[in-house]
Amino acid sequence: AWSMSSDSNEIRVAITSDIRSSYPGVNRVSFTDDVMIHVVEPLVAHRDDLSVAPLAAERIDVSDDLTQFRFTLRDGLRFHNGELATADDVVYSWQRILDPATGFQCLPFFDGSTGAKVESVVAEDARTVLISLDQPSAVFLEQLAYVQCPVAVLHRDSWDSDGKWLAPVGTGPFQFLEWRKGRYVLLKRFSDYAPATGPASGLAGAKTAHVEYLRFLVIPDVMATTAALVSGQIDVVPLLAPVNALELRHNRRVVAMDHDGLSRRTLLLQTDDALLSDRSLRLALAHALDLEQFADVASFGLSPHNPSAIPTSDVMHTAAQSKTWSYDPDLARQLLEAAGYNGEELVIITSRSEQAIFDLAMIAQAMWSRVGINVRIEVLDFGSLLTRYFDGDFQIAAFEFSPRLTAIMNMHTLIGDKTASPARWDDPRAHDLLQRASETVEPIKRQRLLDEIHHLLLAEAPTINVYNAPIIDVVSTRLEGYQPWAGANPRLWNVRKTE
Amino acid sequence: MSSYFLKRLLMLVPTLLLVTIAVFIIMRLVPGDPVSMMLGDIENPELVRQMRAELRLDDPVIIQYLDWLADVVTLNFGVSFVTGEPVIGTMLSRLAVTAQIVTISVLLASCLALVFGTLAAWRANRRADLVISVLAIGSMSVPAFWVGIALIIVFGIKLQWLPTVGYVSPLDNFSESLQFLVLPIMALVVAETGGLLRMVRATTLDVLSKDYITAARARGLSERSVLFRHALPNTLIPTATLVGFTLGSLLGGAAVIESVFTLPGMGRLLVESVYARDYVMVQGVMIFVAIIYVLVNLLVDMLYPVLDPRVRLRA
Amino acid sequence: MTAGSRLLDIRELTIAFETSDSPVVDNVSVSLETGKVLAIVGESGSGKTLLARSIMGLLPPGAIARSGEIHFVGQDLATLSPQGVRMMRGDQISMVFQEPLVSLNPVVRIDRQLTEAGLERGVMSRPAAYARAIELLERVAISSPEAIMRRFPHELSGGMCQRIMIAAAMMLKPRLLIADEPTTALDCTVQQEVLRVMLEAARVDNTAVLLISHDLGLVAGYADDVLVMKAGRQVEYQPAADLLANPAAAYTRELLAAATVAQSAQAKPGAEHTVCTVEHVSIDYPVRRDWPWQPRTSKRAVADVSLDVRRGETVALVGESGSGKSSVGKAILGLTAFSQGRIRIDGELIAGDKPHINTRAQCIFQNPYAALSPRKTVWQAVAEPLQVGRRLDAETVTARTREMLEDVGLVAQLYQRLPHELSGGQRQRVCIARALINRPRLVVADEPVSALDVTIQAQVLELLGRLQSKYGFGCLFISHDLGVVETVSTRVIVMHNGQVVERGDTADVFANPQHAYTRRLLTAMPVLQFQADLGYRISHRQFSEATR
Amino acid sequence: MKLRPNAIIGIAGLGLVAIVAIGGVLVSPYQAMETNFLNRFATPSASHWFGTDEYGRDVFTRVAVGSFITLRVSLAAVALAIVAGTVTGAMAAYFGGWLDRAAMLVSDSIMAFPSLLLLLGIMAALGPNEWGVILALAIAYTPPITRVVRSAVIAALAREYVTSSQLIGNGDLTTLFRHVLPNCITPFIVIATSVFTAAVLSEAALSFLGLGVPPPAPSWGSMLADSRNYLGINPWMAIFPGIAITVTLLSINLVGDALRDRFDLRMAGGD
Ligand SMILES: Nc1ncnc2c1ncn2[C@@H]1O[C@H](COP(=O)(O)OP(=O)(O)OP(=O)(O)O)[C@@H](O)[C@H]1O
Ligand SMILES: Nc1ncnc2c1ncn2[C@@H]1O[C@H](COP(=O)(O)OP(=O)(O)OP(=O)(O)O)[C@@H](O)[C@H]1O
Ligand SMILES: [Mg+2]
Ligand SMILES: [Mg+2]
Repeated sequence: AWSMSSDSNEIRVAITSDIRSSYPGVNRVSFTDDVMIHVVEPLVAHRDDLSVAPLAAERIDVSDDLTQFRFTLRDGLRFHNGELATADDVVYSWQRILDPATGFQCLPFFDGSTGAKVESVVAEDARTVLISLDQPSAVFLEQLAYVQCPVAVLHRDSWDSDGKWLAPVGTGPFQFLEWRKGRYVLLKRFSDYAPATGPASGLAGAKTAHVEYLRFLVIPDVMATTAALVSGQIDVVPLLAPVNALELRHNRRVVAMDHDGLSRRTLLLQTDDALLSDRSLRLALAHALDLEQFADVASFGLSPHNPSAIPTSDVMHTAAQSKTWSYDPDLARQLLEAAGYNGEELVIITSRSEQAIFDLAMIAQAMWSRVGINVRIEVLDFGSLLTRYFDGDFQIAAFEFSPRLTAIMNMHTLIGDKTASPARWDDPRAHDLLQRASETVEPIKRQRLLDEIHHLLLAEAPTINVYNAPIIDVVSTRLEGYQPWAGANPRLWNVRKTE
Repeated sequence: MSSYFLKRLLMLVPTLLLVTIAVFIIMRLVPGDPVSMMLGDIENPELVRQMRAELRLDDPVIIQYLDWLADVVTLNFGVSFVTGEPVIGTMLSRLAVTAQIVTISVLLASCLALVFGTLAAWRANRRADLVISVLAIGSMSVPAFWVGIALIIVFGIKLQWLPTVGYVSPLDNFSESLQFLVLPIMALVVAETGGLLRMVRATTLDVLSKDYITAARARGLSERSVLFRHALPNTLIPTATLVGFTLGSLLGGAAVIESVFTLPGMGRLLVESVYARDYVMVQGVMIFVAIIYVLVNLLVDMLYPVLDPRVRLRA
Repeated sequence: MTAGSRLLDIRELTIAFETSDSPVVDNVSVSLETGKVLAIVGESGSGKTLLARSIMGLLPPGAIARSGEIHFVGQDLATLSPQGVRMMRGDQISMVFQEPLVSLNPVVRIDRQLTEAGLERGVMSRPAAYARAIELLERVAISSPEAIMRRFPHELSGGMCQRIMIAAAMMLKPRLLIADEPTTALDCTVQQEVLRVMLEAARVDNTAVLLISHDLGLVAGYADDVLVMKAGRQVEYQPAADLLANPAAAYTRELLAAATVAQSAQAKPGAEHTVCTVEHVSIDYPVRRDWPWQPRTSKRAVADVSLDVRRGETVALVGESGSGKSSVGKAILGLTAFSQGRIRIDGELIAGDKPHINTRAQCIFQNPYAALSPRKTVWQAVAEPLQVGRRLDAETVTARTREMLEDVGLVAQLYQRLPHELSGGQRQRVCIARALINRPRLVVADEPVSALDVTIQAQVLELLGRLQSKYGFGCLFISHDLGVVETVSTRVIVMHNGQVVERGDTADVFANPQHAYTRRLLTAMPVLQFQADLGYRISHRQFSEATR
Repeated sequence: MKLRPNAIIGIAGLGLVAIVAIGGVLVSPYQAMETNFLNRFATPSASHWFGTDEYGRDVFTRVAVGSFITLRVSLAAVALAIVAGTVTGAMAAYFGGWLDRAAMLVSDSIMAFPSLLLLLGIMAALGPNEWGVILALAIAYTPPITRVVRSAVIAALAREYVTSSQLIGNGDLTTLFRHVLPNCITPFIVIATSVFTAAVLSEAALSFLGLGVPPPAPSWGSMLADSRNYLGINPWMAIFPGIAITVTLLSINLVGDALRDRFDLRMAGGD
């Protein structure tokens, strides 16, 4: 007979949509990443504090000119098919990634189109791989660790003889067992896993699989998810919206765990727009918002307002980055007058697929209407919103940027060339500052440049950052050892399930 | 009869052409394309260009349509943009799920509707009729997701009697699969019974005023025989028509119920494919759904001569 | 006649509808003895059906018996429980209805409809019930009853259905059989037969029969007693023989007169101007094709028919159902295309290639209810033809409409009523007014009185005649009722299978029919004759085969 | 004519909705779009009779204002669908031939089309505004009306009053609109009420997909759809618009039934 609760051998995790494919970094969505961190291991990975640690490698030697990276593979690194991983496997995995036909999503990191180009990947001996770049890169290791596009160490059996993807044969603590499309992905403990050394932190460090099975269940409906959680049909709901977590905080069968997040929720202003090209109008929009209250309301008190593109939890987020526009309706009105604003309709685009993005628009519209700014909300489905974003086809857009793990990467989501990415802030001064910051290794100098960018942002108001999405993972009280982290992916190693 | 069948099948062709053309136009009117849906906020223009070319999204729509049509004629429905799986296989497995809950619940709803609709007509404008009618209209007036949520709260959370997420195929484990089907079927039955019942009631009212009913009573038959052996068979044709329409449109997806109960059915497949801009999948599903709709209604039409000996099918 | 021997005894019964105060059955007392036949006769709406249904306990919703008693075998039926009443139905009292085709359940096979009552009560085993059914089917003169048992009602003719209804009613050997207009809906050729069969079947089981009809001529010959009703009231109640010989009430005499053969209408002299000529017309109806590539075929419904109608004259077109009478009428009216021949109306040629409406010819339909827009008032219906096309001023329209309505004898209170609020005769008057208001040259009357009961038939025919002499239109009178034809027409044309088989002056044809088919038609028609000393008598025409 | 209990309940229900709608707009001190972020998810109280929603807006006011929007959208959609469906259905039945075949083909295709995709497509083409919603619903609900009108007209065409109208020289359109259509009123009332019911519910479903009446304007459907996220926190947000929808639809259907009976000449006697 059916038992309402899953047994202690299996942890069930809710994901809101299917994983598209089992090919990490290629045909993926964030849920693919959630599954893949358990199955495959890249050479390096982020720690809890977002610094980079070795993972499949046990040693990394970087040349002084930041162009030569030598990785020594972990002792006992073994594929799920039982074979030991070698440097040749790493080279083969790289060949796949660098082949444009593969469609690796973050290929621009490595093909020279943004920054350095990977010149060669060479197996120096069975356990040593040397990667050479055509120019120095201070961010190469961070890019390698990027969880959305892991350069995973994969066995050749992951592909068939024609080079077509089958399923990941990786080196992680769990192996890929079954994928029932639209329903679930089932992982099984890899019993021959030899963990890395060092304390578990982020996606790095020593991992032990305590349960036999890990099941990722596709449950799109949030109401269905919470019902399944409180009735014990699932154990983990990662990244629940604050409002849905609210009611669960009183439930004795589950615990809600909060963590500062990295996603940036923001109001993008199109500086190319006839009306919004006027800086006074943009500033009026900024000053008309009570941003502290805005963040408080939108995050249900979990996240403070963050005007910066850099997440609050980042070490680069200093006091200077916290400076924001004052809430000053009178000033806003004066600025409106200065801009010659006469009640013209402004349109904010948003989507209902994510309540938070919708709330951004709703709250902003309500606050703006108080100072007499006439804003109409246009609700799109997520696909349309994305297209409008990519085309820069909006006046105001309520938007969320997925987690970028470094300050520079985050700045790149803010600043860009309007011809290539019309939604971005295209200001020569900002470009210059960001370029200099990426080339600077010295932390203090880098910090100063980033602070200057923020200063410029406040003066220009090309976008109004509101807050960073809080991370709320709600888990069953039967789980022991579960921890949320900034990277937001649910980590089910080192987690036990009690009876 | 067979020429009638053939003719109706032939009529399917223009319907399908119209449906597929509309799908093509609609999907391309809606902004957003499958590639950007996959990449999200990651910027990789080269990959976008490459994938668009691969998916032939930059060809003129008419060429895309004709190419696709040529494939479909050879029964090749293509592969999903999103998962790379063959469309036909995905559809069949999803249809199996939807077909189970939909056919069972429509059958149950029809039985309930027939029994209570007949009773309501029999007691027309008395208290029993009033109660049944109000309940029936109530069932029509409540959004389906409300019913689903209420069932989840009661049976899933409060009583914890039944599972509320997921699905087990009856081929894998029959008794377990039943437990997963109970709540969605209940929700659909609640949602669908009202309309059917009102239809049955109206038809039965009409039938009960017929002379043959008076004649049956005059022969001294019991009211039960009069209602269920004489009135009921005469209400079956209009009821079957409505059941056909209901079945046909629900088989195309009971999207709301499927998503409330996390069932991997056709409706959710369609909704998710639309949201993911999985054009090939949407087109495949649409042609499939249209065929099912037409076939189900055709089958119901073929039933007419069985239900009513007077009917002879004419093309 | 002692109270004890009475099977049925109705005492001062009054029935009314909840919604109105005036009773629809008013203080009626009547009784019936075992094995006897009682006829209840009266015009439509006189309460005959309600009286019958009250005996069965099957009054329609809203109708209640206000006062009076119904005793059956000495027992007051009002004291029975609903269950008791139900057990009595079929077993003690059973009923045959007017419309055989709608009184049999269309989706249930004959065998079940015959046997179910006996089986449900458990008074018969299945084989016994089957045997009894076969026996009864034979008794009502149905050949190969075994085959019939497996059929559905729609596979049988109206006459057969009615015989089956009779058999079903007789299944449990009831002591009383109520037959509510059992033959009204049947073709006149089978009416007599069915009535005879029914009474014979009843006689075998010594079952009393309550026979309801509006046609006194039809039933008087079979009944022991006759009750004449009008507007819910009992007008006359006597043994049939006495009633025929010596009708007491004026109303009874009226009924009898209406059913009596009238003198043939004289050919009106001087009516030389021809308003309509039909020359060698054939009408083909396309046969539906299953597939577009099949060759077009057609079915000939009318073949080479010629006729003419003169001013002020009535020409009758008779023939059995499906013989093509209406098709000829439709062709003249321009409602259907014809393939060969020529039609002229008032000298003008009507093209036959496709339907061409010609407002100089108008039509009066069989069913006046169906022919009137249900949501148009009497006034609107009659005034509408004046408003089509021409722009007459409102005063002229009002004046002419009023004149026309007065001509057909409709009083002002009726002008704002809707068709369903009128009686059948009133409805037909509205139809006539609507057809005549534009002074057509020709009127095609397609079974104009078949749906009306006899007294009203006579009124309508009389009206039609009067209007004809006033306006002088020619009339093509289509009918299968020879009695009516004899009354109204100067000439008769007999059709059979789409062809004219006989034509001539009415008197000649009726006196000396040439064609076998005409003879068959005439023989089937009962004739009620009045002889000064004997009162009314019923007879049938006889023709010797020799007259050819 | 005596009112039956069903009709009385229906009229009472509509009266209640009207009182809430009109009374609410007149009495309420709040505006439908007036936010108060300091008082969110309030349960019903003296100051907020129906409580407040996720942005601290007064639910009572929103239900009241929402009734106008919901009814306006649904009625406009149903009216459009009725006009379009009646014209096409009647013409198809009356003229038959290829016109009939084409009309049936199109409505079959629309009906074979899952409504979600249809609505999504139409909304995408028209843009997310009130007119888009109205037109989308109207297109989705035209085919059932077309079918019902078509079969009612075919039935009416078999009656002789149609011939009679032609005989007195009336043109096709006059015959159709003056004589045939008025007699299709009863099936028409039935389908109109059920389409209205479906339209109100579809507006809710559309809102659910983010395609309904554009926010922040309240409609019952969008209030209900929005409330789904907050069922655990403040179920009142769902209960009140839900009751409004259910009471309205129940009442409309009951009144529709009564109207149908009233227009049914058969019930008043006749053949
Ligand atoms: N259901 C009803 N509701 C209201 N009035 C009715 C109903 N049925 C019959 N009546 C009225 O009762 C009166 C008697 O009807 P009944 O059917 O007994 O007449 P009838 O003599 O059988 O006529 P017919 O020869 O036309 O069958 C008529 O005036 C009729 O209008
Ligand atoms: N529109 C039509 N299409 C095809 N066949 C028709 C059509 N109208 C009549 N017929 C056929 O033509 C023949 C003559 O029909 P018509 O209606 O003229 O007969 P009728 O003598 O008036 O019969 P009744 O007495 O039953 O009215 C019948 O066999 C009928 O089935
Ligand atoms: Mg009668
Ligand atoms: Mg005829």
